[in-house]
Amino acid sequence: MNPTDMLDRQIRLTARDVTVHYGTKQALHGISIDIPDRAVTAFIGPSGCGKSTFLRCINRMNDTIEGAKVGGTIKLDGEDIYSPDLDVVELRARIGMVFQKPNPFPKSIYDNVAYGPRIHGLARNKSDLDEIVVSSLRKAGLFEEVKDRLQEPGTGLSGGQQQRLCIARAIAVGPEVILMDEPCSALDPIATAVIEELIDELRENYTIVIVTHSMQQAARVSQRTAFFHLGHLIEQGPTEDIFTNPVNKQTQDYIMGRIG
Amino acid sequence: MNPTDMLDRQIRLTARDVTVHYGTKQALHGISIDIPDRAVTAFIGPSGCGKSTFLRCINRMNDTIEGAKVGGTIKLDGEDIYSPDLDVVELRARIGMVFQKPNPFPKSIYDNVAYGPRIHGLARNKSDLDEIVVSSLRKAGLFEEVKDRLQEPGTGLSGGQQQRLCIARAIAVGPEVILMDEPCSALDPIATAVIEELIDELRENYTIVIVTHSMQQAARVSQRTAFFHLGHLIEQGPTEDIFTNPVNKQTQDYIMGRIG
Amino acid sequence: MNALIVAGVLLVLLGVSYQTGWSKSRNLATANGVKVHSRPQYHGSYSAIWTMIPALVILLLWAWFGGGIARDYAVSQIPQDTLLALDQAGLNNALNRINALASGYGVAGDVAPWEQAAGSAVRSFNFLTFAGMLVLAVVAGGAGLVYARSRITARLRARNTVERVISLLLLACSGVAILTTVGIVASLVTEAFRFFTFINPIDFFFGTVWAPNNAGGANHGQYGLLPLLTGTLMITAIAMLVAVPVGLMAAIYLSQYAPRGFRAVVKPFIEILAGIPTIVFGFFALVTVGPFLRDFGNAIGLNINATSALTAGIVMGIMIIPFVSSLSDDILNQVPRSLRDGAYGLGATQSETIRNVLLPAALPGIVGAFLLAVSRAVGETMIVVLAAGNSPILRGNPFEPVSTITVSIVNQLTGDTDFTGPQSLVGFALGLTLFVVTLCLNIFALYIVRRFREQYE
Amino acid sequence: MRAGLVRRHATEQIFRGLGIAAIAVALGFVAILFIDVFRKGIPAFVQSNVHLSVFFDPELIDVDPAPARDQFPSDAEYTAASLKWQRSVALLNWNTIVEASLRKAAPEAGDMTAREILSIPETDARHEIREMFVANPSLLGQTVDVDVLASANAQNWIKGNIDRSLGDKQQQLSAPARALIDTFVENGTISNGFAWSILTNVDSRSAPASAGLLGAFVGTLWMMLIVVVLAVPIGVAAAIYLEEFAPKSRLTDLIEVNINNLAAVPSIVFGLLGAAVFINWFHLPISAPLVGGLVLTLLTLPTIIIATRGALLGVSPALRQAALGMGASKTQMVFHHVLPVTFPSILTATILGVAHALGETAPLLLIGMKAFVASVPATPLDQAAALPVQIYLWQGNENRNFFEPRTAAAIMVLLGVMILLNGAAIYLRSRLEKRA
Amino acid sequence: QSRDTIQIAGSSTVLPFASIVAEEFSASFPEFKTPVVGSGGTGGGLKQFCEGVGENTIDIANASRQIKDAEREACTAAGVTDIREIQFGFDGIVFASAASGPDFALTPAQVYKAIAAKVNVDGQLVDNPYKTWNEVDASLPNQPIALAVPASNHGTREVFQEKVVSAGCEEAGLPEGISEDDAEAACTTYRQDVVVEISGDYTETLARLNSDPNTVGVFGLSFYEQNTDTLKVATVDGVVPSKESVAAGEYPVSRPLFFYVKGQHIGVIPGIEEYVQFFLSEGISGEGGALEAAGLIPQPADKTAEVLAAFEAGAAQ
Ligand SMILES: Nc1ncnc2c1ncn2[C@@H]1O[C@H](COP(=O)(O)OP(=O)(O)OP(=O)(O)O)[C@@H](O)[C@H]1O
Ligand SMILES: Nc1ncnc2c1ncn2[C@@H]1O[C@H](COP(=O)(O)OP(=O)(O)OP(=O)(O)O)[C@@H](O)[C@H]1O
Ligand SMILES: [Mg+2]
Ligand SMILES: [Mg+2]
Repeated sequence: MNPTDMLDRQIRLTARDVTVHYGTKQALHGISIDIPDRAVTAFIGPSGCGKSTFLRCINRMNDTIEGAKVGGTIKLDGEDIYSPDLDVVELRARIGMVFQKPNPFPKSIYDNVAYGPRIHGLARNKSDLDEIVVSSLRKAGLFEEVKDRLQEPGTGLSGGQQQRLCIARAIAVGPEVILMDEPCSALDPIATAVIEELIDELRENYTIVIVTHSMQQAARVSQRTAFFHLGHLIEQGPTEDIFTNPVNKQTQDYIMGRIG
Repeated sequence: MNPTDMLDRQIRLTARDVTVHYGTKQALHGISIDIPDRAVTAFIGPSGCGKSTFLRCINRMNDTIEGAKVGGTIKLDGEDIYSPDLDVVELRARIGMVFQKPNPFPKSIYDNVAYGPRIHGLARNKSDLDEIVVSSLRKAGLFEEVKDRLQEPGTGLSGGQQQRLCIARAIAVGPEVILMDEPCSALDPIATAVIEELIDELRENYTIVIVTHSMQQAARVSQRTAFFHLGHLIEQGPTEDIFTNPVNKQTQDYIMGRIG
Repeated sequence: MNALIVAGVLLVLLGVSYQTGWSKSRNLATANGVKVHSRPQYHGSYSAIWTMIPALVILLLWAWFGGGIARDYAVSQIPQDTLLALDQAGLNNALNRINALASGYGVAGDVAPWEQAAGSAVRSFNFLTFAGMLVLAVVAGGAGLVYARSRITARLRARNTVERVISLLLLACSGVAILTTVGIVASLVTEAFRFFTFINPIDFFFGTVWAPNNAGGANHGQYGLLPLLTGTLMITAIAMLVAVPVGLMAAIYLSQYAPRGFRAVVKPFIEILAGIPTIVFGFFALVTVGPFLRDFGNAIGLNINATSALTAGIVMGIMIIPFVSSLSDDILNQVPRSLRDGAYGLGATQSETIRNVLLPAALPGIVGAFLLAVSRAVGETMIVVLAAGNSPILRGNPFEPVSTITVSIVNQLTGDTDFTGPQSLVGFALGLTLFVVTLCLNIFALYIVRRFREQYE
Repeated sequence: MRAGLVRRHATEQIFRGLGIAAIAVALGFVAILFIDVFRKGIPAFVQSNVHLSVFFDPELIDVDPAPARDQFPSDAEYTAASLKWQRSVALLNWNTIVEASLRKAAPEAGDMTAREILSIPETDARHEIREMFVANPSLLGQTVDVDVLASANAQNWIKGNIDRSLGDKQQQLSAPARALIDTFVENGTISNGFAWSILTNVDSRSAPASAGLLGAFVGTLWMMLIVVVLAVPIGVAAAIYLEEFAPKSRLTDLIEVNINNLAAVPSIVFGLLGAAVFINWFHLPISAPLVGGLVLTLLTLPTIIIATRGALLGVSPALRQAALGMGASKTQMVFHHVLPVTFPSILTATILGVAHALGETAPLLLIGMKAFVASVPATPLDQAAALPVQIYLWQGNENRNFFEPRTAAAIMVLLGVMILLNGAAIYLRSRLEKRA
Repeated sequence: QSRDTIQIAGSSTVLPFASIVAEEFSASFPEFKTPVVGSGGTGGGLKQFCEGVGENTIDIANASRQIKDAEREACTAAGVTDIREIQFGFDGIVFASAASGPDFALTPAQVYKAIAAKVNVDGQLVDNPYKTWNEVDASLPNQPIALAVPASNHGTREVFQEKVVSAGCEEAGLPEGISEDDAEAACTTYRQDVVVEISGDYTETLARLNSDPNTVGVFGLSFYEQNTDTLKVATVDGVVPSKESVAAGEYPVSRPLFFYVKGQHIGVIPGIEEYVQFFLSEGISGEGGALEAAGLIPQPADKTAEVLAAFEAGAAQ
């Protein structure tokens, strides 16, 4: 292992032999990975390789998919997140998620962001809440665009705006771990830069996992990278190593743009 | 005008002074643009600037949004597409669209692709149809991944797979003009390359408009580029010119990554 | 018989015309590689439409005016002197006799020779007009077909035409609902007005005593609406108090919590409640629920009557549970899963997701289900007859017997009452009143729903 | 946040508990009603038969030989003669033959009056025997074993529907008749069997024990056929028009309100409408399932329209746009994409609407279907009753001891019909249902 | 072709009798179909009857009262001019209570006192003070007053009012000097707390008794006779109601039953004439006939003969 590896930091999440079946189809085959605290881990891999699936395992969103079966163990701070006496709700509050397809609620922009803080009781009063909403929107680089229309429905936003709204919504809860499934896919370079900056900033205090198709983005924002292929975790390690010096042939091919 | 400009080719679409209001909010301000035949035109611009809105004007999808009002004229082959005796349905069959958010039908993968050919009567028999489905899926680079599960629901695919399914679905109809709203946003580099290849190939015969946030992609696949900002069309021209030699300061800033 | 012949002819026309359009379209497509605007099915339907409409128009004209023409003809067959001697009622009677003779249907009393003659003349007239009309319809249809066929070209927008016709058909279907309303109002209104010639509308609408007197004579009794109206509202309110919480919670549980298998079994079982004849519920209420409530009331020191608004309301509430539960369940199930995921992903509990995200999103449909349930409650009769005590007295206590508008409608219309007197006519007035009252309630509901809904979407 | 979580979980538990409670309440009522109905109704599925050996006594059956076809030149004349002969047979007192058979079976009944003896078999025994003879005149002089039903009162006694310890004055049958019945039961002349008569007979007033449901059952089937065939397509079409095609305007609002309002119109008013429109205006026959079906169709339409509209409202706009973007016309969008998604709801609406129609009596009253009809309708234009009407009529029958169970049995049959009709819809629904 | 089944509708009191006749009729006349007997109340039946002449109107209306003049006019206006009235027997109306309870021997005056809203106490019209029967009259059981009477939509109600309550009212006497209107009101207004109005059939009354065993119900004689195991009948003026006592005119509370035939349909709808003759025949509505067994109180044979003669004469009354 490389000395600059983030794994010498505290490990937040450990996954061991995680498998996922959708009905009879196996989508993940024995994934084992450690995700360090206060660092950004990037999942890369061709479309359909299981990145989102694994991400959904981490905050147990797969529970909500009928027919999905998860095997293996995932621990957050040493605690098995699939143990029966774990509180899923608390888990999801601690592990926030930004979905691949933006899914704003059919409520106002304000309420979209305020929803999480409200249910978790994070704001003492209205002005607290206003502040949370504004600062979250600002961090997601959306505030300027929507400040005049906070009471309009979130579903009336453009694709990229919706994506940023979902990011704002997720960080408004102040999760310890943030899972982002292609958070910048619908964003222009500047907006992307804002989000990347946000990620960088969040990294100071939180654990972040990001799925991305952009090697550049992975290289820019992440400290560790994991490469998935056909449901297998092919290689993982410090981002620099992966991009400059991949051990595995497949990883190399993917990074070089030879397999998809 | 530059001699390499595609505009010396036949013009398929001309838009003049197109405005769009969503309720009281004006989303597009007097857009005038010509879109040449057998070429790829890229729309770029920061998130929320009106690219999707304009795209939706071209095949009148804005008709379906409550409160959206379109002004100005858009002509396809000299025919006003907003004229009352134009057949919208036929128009949409001729002008295919891939939406920004993948929206597969809650039907099987096969039926998703076969739907268009079926309603437009493009296949004489089952084997014709099979062929159309397979070749469309293949062109979209999805066939290998889903060939064993054509009868499973299209909504059970991964994000990138859904996106490619929607592309396959759109090209299966063989439209004359294809509008693609960020068709590669959820795709890995290889899949992106497949789609870009497809676009290149389609360009031989069709008119293609693509919205993208990736300057590289715009530069790679398009012959003409139009830059939108805050609902205005700031600049348009041959892609090379735009990228190497933008006239407008804002365009330059955007391409240089200074405004978003 | 005539109807069968007409239907048969129409069917044949339909088949022929569809086939004609279809094959012409096919030929267009194969002959010259041009792009045909519409698919052969649409061309087939197009020519079918062009064929059927003229034919149907002729048939309808005949149905509409044929009667009048036949009548005029029959009148013309009555000898002049006889005709002059007849008054309106006599003429009608004579015509009835002639028509009866013409249709081979005997008449009472002796048949005058001119009646016999007129009868057979009318008979052959009827036959000839029928045959003529049929031929005319076929010819008109054929002309339509020829025209349609000549119009079928590659550019013909047959699909648009067909779809316009489809949407007109759909419109016609919603027209059925309108016609029903018109029919209901029409069948109530004249008799209701007859009622108001007996009873002062003010006494009816603002009267507080309901005591029809059937004994005959000038004293018709009192027809105050208010006791019935309050009874109706009270029972409906109680029924909704039972059905809405139970139904909605059941829907939520079934759609969000219950395993699929459980849901598949339980939902149909609950739906059975909607199909049990209401008289069964009525006896159940009277014999089981009422005494139970009375004893229960005694136990906790409340004076509950065995037959009361409460009994009827509770049992009615049970009956309408499936209207709330099954419809809401379906609608909740339809909310896109991405919304649910969004809420879960933020750490919302299941109940929070349901309350804050799913219910608002499904609100319009759920309100529809509530309205349906209210409507059933308002319109229900049998349960109230048996369980509410049939006591049309103005009082506000739900533990006392009441009666409702619907019960009174049934009682007054189907009793041994004089059908020309206010005792029975009041049924119509009550029906009309209930119609207007619920109309107002519905307008109000629509208004509320609109205001409420605008927050979302 | 921890503290909040405890509270939120408590809320969650309560919420969930409420859900379970709601289900339990609803199912509890279903169970209570079912148990109530079944407990009462099951005994009615047992009937007591009296086994008689009937002697077709030529002395009593004193009629001319039955006419034969070859004696007459034409069918018409033969039919006339045959009917005349049948009338002469009908005029005979067949009760004496029944009485004689019973006396034969019970020599100890010697001093009982004819009336007492004849209170044991159902009154239609004589018709049954007569019909045997009409069908086969060669029985004259022969002895044949015949099973006839025991009378309603006899069955009440046998099954204990009536308190056997009550005194003479409170019994429907005289003491000797009761004793005779007991003897018959002991010696096997009377035995119990499954009451097929409920399912295979038409209604009867004069011979209550033989009253059955067949006519009403078929009448109901006809009506439900009409309701399903008309109400579902029209209702769905109307809902589609209003939700998808109609321009949103005051007029559509009015229509919407109006339809909601129709749902609240008491069912008897639909009967008034049906009588006025279908019978007086269109001259359709009275007491016909066709008219009943049409009236019930109008009655169910609002339910189906409202429920379908609710479902259409819930379809996500993304789906509509996807379809339109493919160049599907609005009609195609609706029929290919939107409707299939809402199919489960439409089926639910159908189930509820049809269930409602199935149990409805009030409107049938005014179109002459709440009637005693002793025949099976062969077409929807024939006179018929309906199951709920039959229930209503039986429910009002004076012989409570006999008809209370029988009414419950009829309800069981109605529930059976409903479950069968709904079963198909439910099967479809569960197959089509996929979580969105 | 025209309808070949006789259509009957009307009073639910007559319905059972008419149904029995319909069945026996088709058994005896193999050439005719069993008539269809609908309910809908006397008013409802006559309304259908008076809808007009023709296939889609009924042929016979059953009635538990005589047709009213206004109804007859409506009939005539619609072209139904040949209306033939057939009176075929009587219906007895009895008071009955739960078999397990005490015996009742009522008089009209007692019933009146028990249920009138205001009664005459010491020459004053006061709110009815009686709670139990024995307060009304010491000979009656000590049981709370509860009386289930037919609601005003029933023909029976009229009979009950006229022959019991009004008679009782007269017998009991009203205070001197009250106006005629007040007197009528006093005689016809019931107290709401003890009187249960039954708008359904006798089964419903029975169910009321089951749910509150203290109730005394008003029933048809035939209903009572078929439920002697659960019901106990009360005497009125000391007379035990029975077919004999009603037919003999000893028992006061009874009413005649009718049906009306549309003369214009005779000869058109097959079997109407035969049906009427059959209905009035000895073996059906006569003494010892099938209807008596079903609870009808037969009328004297000469009355029947008179009715039949009038019918056959085609006298449109
Ligand atoms: N249905 C709608 N109702 C109201 N406003 C809308 C609606 N759709 C889009 N807008 C607004 O119109 C503007 C242009 O939106 P549009 O979707 O065209 O942006 P875009 O250029 O496609 O952005 P992106 O790259 O984020 O998809 C945005 O400000 C957006 O918020
Ligand atoms: N709900 C589901 N039901 C069945 N199969 C599924 C479901 N969701 C995903 N899959 C399949 O599981 C595999 C992994 O899917 P996943 O969504 O994890 O891919 P991904 O790596 O996120 O791809 P992308 O980059 O395209 O989003 C794919 O083959 C996909 O088709
Ligand atoms: Mg993914
Ligand atoms: Mg966009």
